[in-house]
Amino acid sequence: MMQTIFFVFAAVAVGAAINVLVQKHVMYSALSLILMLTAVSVLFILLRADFLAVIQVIIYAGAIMVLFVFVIMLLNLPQDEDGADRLWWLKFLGIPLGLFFLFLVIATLWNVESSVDTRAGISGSAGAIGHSLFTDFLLPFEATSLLILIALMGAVVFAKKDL
Amino acid sequence: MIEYLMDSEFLLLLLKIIVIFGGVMGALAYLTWLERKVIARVQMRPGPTRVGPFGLLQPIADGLKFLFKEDVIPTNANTFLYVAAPVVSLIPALLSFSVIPFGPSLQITDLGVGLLFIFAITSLGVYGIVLGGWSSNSKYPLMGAMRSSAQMISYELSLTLSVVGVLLIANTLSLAQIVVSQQRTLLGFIPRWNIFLQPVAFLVYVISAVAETNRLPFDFAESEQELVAGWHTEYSSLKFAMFMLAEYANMVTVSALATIMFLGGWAGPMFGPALLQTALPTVWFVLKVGVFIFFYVLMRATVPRLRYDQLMKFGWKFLLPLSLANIVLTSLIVAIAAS
Amino acid sequence: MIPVGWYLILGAVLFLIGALGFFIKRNMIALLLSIEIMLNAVNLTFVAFSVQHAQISGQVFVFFVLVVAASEAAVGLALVIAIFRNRESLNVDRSNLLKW
Amino acid sequence: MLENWAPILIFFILAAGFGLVSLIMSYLFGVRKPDPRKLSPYECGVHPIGTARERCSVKFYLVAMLFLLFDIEAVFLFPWAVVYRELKLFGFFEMLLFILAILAGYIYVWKKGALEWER
Repeated sequence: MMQTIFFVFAAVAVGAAINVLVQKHVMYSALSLILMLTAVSVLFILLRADFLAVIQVIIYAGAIMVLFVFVIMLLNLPQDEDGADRLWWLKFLGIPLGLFFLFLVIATLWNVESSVDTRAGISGSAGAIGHSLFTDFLLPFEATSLLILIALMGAVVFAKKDL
Repeated sequence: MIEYLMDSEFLLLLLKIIVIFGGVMGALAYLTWLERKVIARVQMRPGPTRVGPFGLLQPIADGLKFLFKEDVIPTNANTFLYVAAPVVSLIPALLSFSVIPFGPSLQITDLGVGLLFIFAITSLGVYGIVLGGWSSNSKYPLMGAMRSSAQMISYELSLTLSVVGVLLIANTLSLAQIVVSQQRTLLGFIPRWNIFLQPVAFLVYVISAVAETNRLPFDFAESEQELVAGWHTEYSSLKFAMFMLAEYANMVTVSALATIMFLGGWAGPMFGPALLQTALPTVWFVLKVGVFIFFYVLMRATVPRLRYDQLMKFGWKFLLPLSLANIVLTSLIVAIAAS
Repeated sequence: MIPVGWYLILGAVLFLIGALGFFIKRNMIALLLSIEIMLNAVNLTFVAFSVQHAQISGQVFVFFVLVVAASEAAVGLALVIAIFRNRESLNVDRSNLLKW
Repeated sequence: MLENWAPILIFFILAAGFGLVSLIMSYLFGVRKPDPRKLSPYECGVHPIGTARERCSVKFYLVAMLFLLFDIEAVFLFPWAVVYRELKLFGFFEMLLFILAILAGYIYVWKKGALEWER
């Protein structure tokens, strides 16, 4: 049962990710990515990372992708424009290199103890994550606030024409 | 697998799902009737009276009428997204009922992250609106979709921040446990509901909830004098009905969440025989939600609409700092009380 | 039940798709989307390893990855808007003022 | 843990099924008399002028961007609130520092006029 659910959602994730590349219109790509994000969050649930699963949906699907969709609607491009594709040969270079990379990764993963039962895992509850975040990872957490601050300023400066 | 399906626990779960799904659907249908009746009374009209006694069969007649209406798909629309948008809007709206505790045992599932699950699900509801407006390929829907989605995300922020104050007191994300945490009393006689501990958060929550569900006085998505019907201008037949259903479902969800977070959930005086005792919590819960819905409808009947820039200004410049200040103050008090 | 290795392989495949997208697509927004795919693949790997080693820190890192992704999207899309204003195009190959 | 999520999957299937059945029903039972005027985009009865694919104000981007960055802050507040009893005053000050940094950004954005809707 668990394995069926895993395979269904893994297939959805991979299919949606491929669809992101295949679609001509960026809007469809973005929507496909939302599907992939939701599928990955279901996989998080299977890994007992409940908290991260909902956070992933809230931040990724509920905020980041809304921003993408807004920008796509804002610019309202008719189609994926082609034309000056100076680096067309990268496609032919990219695919074999990518497959080689995949081969390397899987070869490495072969050596990982892949038989570990995910059932024996830890619970990724909000309390456990909060505890770790606000004691062990305090410095990165505070640094995060600076990152957000800088992103806020940078985005406003770039986006506003007349300041 | 088969044993699991025949398990009595599973059958009980299935029964709960059917009861809640059916109950919610019926309630949503009669909400439209209630709204029309109340608004009519406010405006000194009788409201629907023709179909059945007091017009009680009106929702059924409406549903049948929707079913037989022409299903128009405008030219130049992105057909797939146009058809998918109502479903995308409806599914999240209904899905949040799966974690709401209607009573101590009448809850489909009590997630450890129940509150965040509801927020995650409602944040997906934006896509129904955006897609509906964008795929219609028409001007009013596009403008309506942009406006109402911008409004929704703005007020989602203060909605999210306003409940943090409650969480600081309850220290849990599970909805059932939040209700349980409010079951003591203050000073011996006032119920320890969070509305008394977090009045500011409650105020922010109620205002944001009204804006979040695109209802008057914040219904800029479909301010009919300027944008016709907002993002669902082009929609007809059952697709339109699904958008409406999603809107009402969202209304019930935020009301139920307000009841859980601030009004003690299913808590209420218990009396009578054992059978009544098991039913009473659900009755209290439904009554509290009903008060909220009534307030919603009354607002629609009496309050004039704001202007769009006023709305955005109010959300970003007043509600957001207010809810942040509430968090800081609450956390300071809790920390001092704890140490 | 489900071996951790499966999650890792899935993460690798998703990462590869994202990387391929970065090579193949020319539209700037599509490039940003490909980056999001890659970040997600990494998130999945983080969580899988956190389960394997029974350490919560992997999941905390996913949190930070989310923050980075959000900041990247905000600034990246601001850049996209700024470039679109100047060039009226989202093709990365058209934004070549600094080249030849 | 996982047993808690199974009912949600069932409920999702139920909700999705309801949506799909409604779509199919209205496709089967609805009358269909298409007409080019009826199918044209709604524009208060006159012929549609121009295209609906126009560019919108950059304001909407700014709102979504601000929402995104503040949403991150809100998401950090949730685990913090859950473990707050254990952190006590220390927790208060670490979050105060975080909120102050974000607040600086908020004030900057306000001063730059990104929160003004009208020009």
